[in-house]
Amino acid sequence: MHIISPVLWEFLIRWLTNFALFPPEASTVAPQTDALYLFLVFISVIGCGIVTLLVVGFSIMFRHDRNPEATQIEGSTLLEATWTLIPLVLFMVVFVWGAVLYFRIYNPPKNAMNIYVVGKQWMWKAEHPGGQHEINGLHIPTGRPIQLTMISQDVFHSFSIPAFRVKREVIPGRYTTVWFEATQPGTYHLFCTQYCGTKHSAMIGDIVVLKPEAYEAWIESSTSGTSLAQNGERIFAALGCNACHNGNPDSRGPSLANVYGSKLQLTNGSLITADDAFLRDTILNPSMHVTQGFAPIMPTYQGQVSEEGLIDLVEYIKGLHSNDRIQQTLNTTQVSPAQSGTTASKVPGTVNQ
Amino acid sequence: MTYLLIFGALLVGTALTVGAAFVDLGHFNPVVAILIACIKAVLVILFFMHVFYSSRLMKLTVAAGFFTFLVLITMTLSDYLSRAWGLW
Amino acid sequence: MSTIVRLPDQKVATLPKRTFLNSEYGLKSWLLTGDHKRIAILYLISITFFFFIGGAFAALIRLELLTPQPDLMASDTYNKMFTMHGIIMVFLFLVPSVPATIGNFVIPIMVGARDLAFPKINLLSWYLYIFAGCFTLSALVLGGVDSGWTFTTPLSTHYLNTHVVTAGLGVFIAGFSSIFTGLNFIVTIHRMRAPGMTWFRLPLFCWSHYAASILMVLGTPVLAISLVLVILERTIGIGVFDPAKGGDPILFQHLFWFYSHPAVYIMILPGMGVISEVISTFSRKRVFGYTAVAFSSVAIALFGFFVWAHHMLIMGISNYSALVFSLLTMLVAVPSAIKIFNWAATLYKGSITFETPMLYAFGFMGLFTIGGMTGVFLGSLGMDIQLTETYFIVAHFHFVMVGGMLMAFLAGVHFWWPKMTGRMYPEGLSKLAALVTFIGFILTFFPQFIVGYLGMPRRYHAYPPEFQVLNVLSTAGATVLGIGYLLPMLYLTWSLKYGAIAGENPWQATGLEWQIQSPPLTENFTVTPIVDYEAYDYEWLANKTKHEVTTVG
Amino acid sequence: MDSHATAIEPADVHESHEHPAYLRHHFETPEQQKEASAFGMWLFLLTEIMFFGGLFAAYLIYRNWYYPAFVAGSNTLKISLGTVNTGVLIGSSFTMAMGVWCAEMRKKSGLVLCLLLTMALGLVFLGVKYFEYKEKFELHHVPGADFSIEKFIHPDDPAKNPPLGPDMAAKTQVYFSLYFAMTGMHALHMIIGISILVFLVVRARQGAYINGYVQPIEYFGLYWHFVDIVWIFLFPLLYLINRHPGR
Repeated sequence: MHIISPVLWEFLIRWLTNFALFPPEASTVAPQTDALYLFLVFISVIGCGIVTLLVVGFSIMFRHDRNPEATQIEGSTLLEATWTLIPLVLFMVVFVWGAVLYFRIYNPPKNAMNIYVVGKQWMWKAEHPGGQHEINGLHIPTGRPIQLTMISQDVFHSFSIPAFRVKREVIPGRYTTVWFEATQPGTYHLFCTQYCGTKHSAMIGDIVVLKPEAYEAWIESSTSGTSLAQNGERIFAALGCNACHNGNPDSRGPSLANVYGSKLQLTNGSLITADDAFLRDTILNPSMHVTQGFAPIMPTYQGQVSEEGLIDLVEYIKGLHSNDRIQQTLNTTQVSPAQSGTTASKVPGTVNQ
Repeated sequence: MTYLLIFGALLVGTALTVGAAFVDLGHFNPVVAILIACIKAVLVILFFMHVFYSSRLMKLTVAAGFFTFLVLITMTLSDYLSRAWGLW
Repeated sequence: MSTIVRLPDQKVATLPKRTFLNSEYGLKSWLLTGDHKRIAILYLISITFFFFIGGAFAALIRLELLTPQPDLMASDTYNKMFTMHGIIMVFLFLVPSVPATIGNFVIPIMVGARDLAFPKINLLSWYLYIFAGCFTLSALVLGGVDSGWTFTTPLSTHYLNTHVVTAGLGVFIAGFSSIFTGLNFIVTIHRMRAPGMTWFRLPLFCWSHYAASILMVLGTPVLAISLVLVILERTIGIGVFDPAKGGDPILFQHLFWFYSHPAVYIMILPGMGVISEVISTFSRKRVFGYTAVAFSSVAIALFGFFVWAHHMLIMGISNYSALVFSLLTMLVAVPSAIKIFNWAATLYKGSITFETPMLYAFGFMGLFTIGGMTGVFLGSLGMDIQLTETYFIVAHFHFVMVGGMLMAFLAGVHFWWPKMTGRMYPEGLSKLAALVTFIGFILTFFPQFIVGYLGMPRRYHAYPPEFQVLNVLSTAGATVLGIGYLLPMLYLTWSLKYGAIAGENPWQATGLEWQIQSPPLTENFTVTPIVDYEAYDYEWLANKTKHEVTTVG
Repeated sequence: MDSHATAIEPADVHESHEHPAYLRHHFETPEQQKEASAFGMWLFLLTEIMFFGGLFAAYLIYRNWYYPAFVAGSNTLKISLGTVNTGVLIGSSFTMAMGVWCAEMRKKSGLVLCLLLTMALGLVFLGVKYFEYKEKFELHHVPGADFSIEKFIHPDDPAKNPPLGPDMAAKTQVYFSLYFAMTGMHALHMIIGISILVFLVVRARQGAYINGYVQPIEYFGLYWHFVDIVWIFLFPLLYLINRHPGR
């Protein structure tokens, strides 16, 4: 075969070894997406087949040689109604099926494990609740729903894992979420699919799916010492949040213990659930979300906390169930022993001005 | 003459808008303002711009323009208003 | 194989003495002309120029993607390549392609008018187009622009230091050029029809241009304002789309796609008009369900305004909104399906011959069906998550835009070439070109569907090595496709001098434009025609020809 | 964008009684030409509606989001100037309508007077706008690097204009971005309109447009009224958002 061309030969070999029509099915949702895909391919093949059949068939049957004189036909309402309604019905099926799938992919289950992702030109930074940081990579266990809470620091990015059939735009200034449950251990592609500037095609990474025990081992081995919540506590103290949000009866800000997930009555009359996006937004735009009964005196922290710092704060407030420690730091006005060695201004996550 | 009448009506409309802005009507302040503005615009279109005396085609054209304008506004707002309903 | 082509006796035939081409001479008579036919020729030359520039960028992109490594050019160069490819192909080729050339040439003749309603605005539209082209090219010469043709904020407003403003102005001006073309068509079709030319006697070509023109007139200004805001944001620093100042970058996409989705219908509808004419002519049969085809054009135009957010389904629009837009997207697919089936049914009991335009039309039907069906994939919410922003979407819109529109454009150019120039193109060579284009196209873009489902993102300069095989196929196909496009360029130029004399009506077609001399007179008709027959009435034509023969004989 | 100038440019004047001189060669009758060009002008105005439509959509969204900032921003505008300008513009629309009527009645002096009045009122409008813009520059309320939110955090009289939190005060930049984009686009249309008016006045003084061929005047009138309509909406939306401080 080498006689023909070594290049061509190599090409054939590669074709035969690498040929795939589907990416690996590595999440619970992947088979569902593939089912819809196959259905769509099926109706497309049928549709194109019919059109090809008609065109080729009529071309043979009614070519000028065989049928020199055309028979004029005005049209047929019945026929036209048929080929209006059948596609319509098919498309409606596709619509409903697709919508169901969409809501499944974008509505995370309640028990999902939350991992934060920050996108920036041109890298992905993943932050596990335990404080493990990863650049352009993400380690996850199988058999457990994982929710990603994602935000971009600069432009639009898009977090895409083809093997899981999930993708979500990562937007500046707003949390977006996506979830999946991996089924197959292995290493899969992570792409940024939204064009984000010069090194767009270098904004890629590896999704490493581990068996639960291997995942635990990885978590143990790559801890950075402080969890996100612990770091958040430090930022909380460094920015002086505890001066107002301390749960004292005369405090100027609302108590933050157990605030996550609760419904809040705002001064502008709306009732809102305190979720991640809400917590982040109140730190940056406090006067848009003043809780009923409090004065709009909170300053904005826009430009003072990085996206990572905000994630730490959000994670800290999420896990805050009592005000004891806050009051303790307030009373002693001392840096707690755990934090000795770091001065407030150098807390990671805050931005020096 | 019609033009003078319309001119007067437009001036009255302007005065009304300004006046209404200083009366506290709660949520109805913007509604009133837009309503008056719409009436004024319709008056201008119908009489100053002669649509009232024009053919059906012309009326249809103007209507098509406003229809598309409304499509743009409502379909865009449909996204923004319904963002608060769901998780995102 | 038999043919319906009826040419005059080549030994005695000559081109008519007086035509729009030789009524006046000199560069000035072209640059200051008000004649829609001359402006159409000017447009034809200029869009061909931009098509080959855009095509050159495509060739470089495909060449880079031959290997997974980023080895041919640097990544920012690559980004500039696909940006220029997109801007030039969308705004300077596809949008004006059929309307500004073929439409400009034949619509006034089809409705029986001496010119478009506003000849000067028509000329202005060409000048604006040239200005737009100059701006775009100067953005390229000055160092390029790498925002992508979508100008996504905040990337385009705050994170690039390339010539976004220059390119944006180019697109802005091109928008006004297309507004004026559309405005002219609407007024002409409404107000300039010859006596007896009722709405339902109009050729379907006019109907589809009418629908596309509505989209041009009502959609383009929204693109204009969104680009103005981007330009102001870059130059002065206003904060309408800037998340740092409190603006919403998604709003830009709403405004941008409010135009740019209807824009794909602006591109494809005129193509559908060409296909209706060609299929009817070469099967000697009235288009099956004329009214359904006519109204499906208008329905596409109407629904076209309601579906734009399906470009943003994963971009953080609300779920409820996504649901509504997806549903409406499914509805807009139906009129296209109707058209395809009606064209297929037109062939039934026809008397079909296979001239070059017909081959291109068959190519259109096949490729557009695939393109349209894959559009349904993308409109389906859950499927869109996996497919959007990958090569699947690239393949989809190239099937519609290149497989659909470019095939239709070539069908149209071949179909009306004898009318425009008075000469025939070489039949054998052109059939070969049609075949080469079709094969090259399938080879280029079909692998992209597969590589897209595998997950390869669009606008990637380098890619994982396991995608290489499909990319090599695609590049190979692009080479074939390039040859397929160069061939017509060459033999059409050749035919200008050496082509057979075509005569009035080589295709035995029924449109008014085929009842006058080719190339036509500057004033099109010496006497205003009075239309007393339906569109595509071949019996009327047969009677007329018989009558002529008897009177001459 | 000033293409309608080309559209309404009259044909060469040469006397003829069978065919009016202004009838273009490709139209059958003057009526056909009139209908066609009126229709064309309206289609052009439709594109203008959509052009401003994008801005209105942006306005509605941000007003919903940043209502206090929009209130504070709008309260820095002088309502008296806005009202006067509205009156001036409506007045110019009225004189324009009268101008069209004069042209139809073939009254040369009336036509010239009306056009001049329209132009004068248009210039008055732009003059007032100039002073309004100037004030904004002095207050650093023009979006961009120089933008200052000081006046919104520490207003001069807190009783009338309650202070905003710094985060909300920063959002006034969105208000002013839209304010300048919308009024700027409107002013640009006015400037284009006035330039065309200069041309029309010169031609009218030479005796054009009173021979039954009033279309240039009429279509310019349409354009001018359209610009007026835009302002009729801009005025309440930008100036009168909420004039009840403290609520």
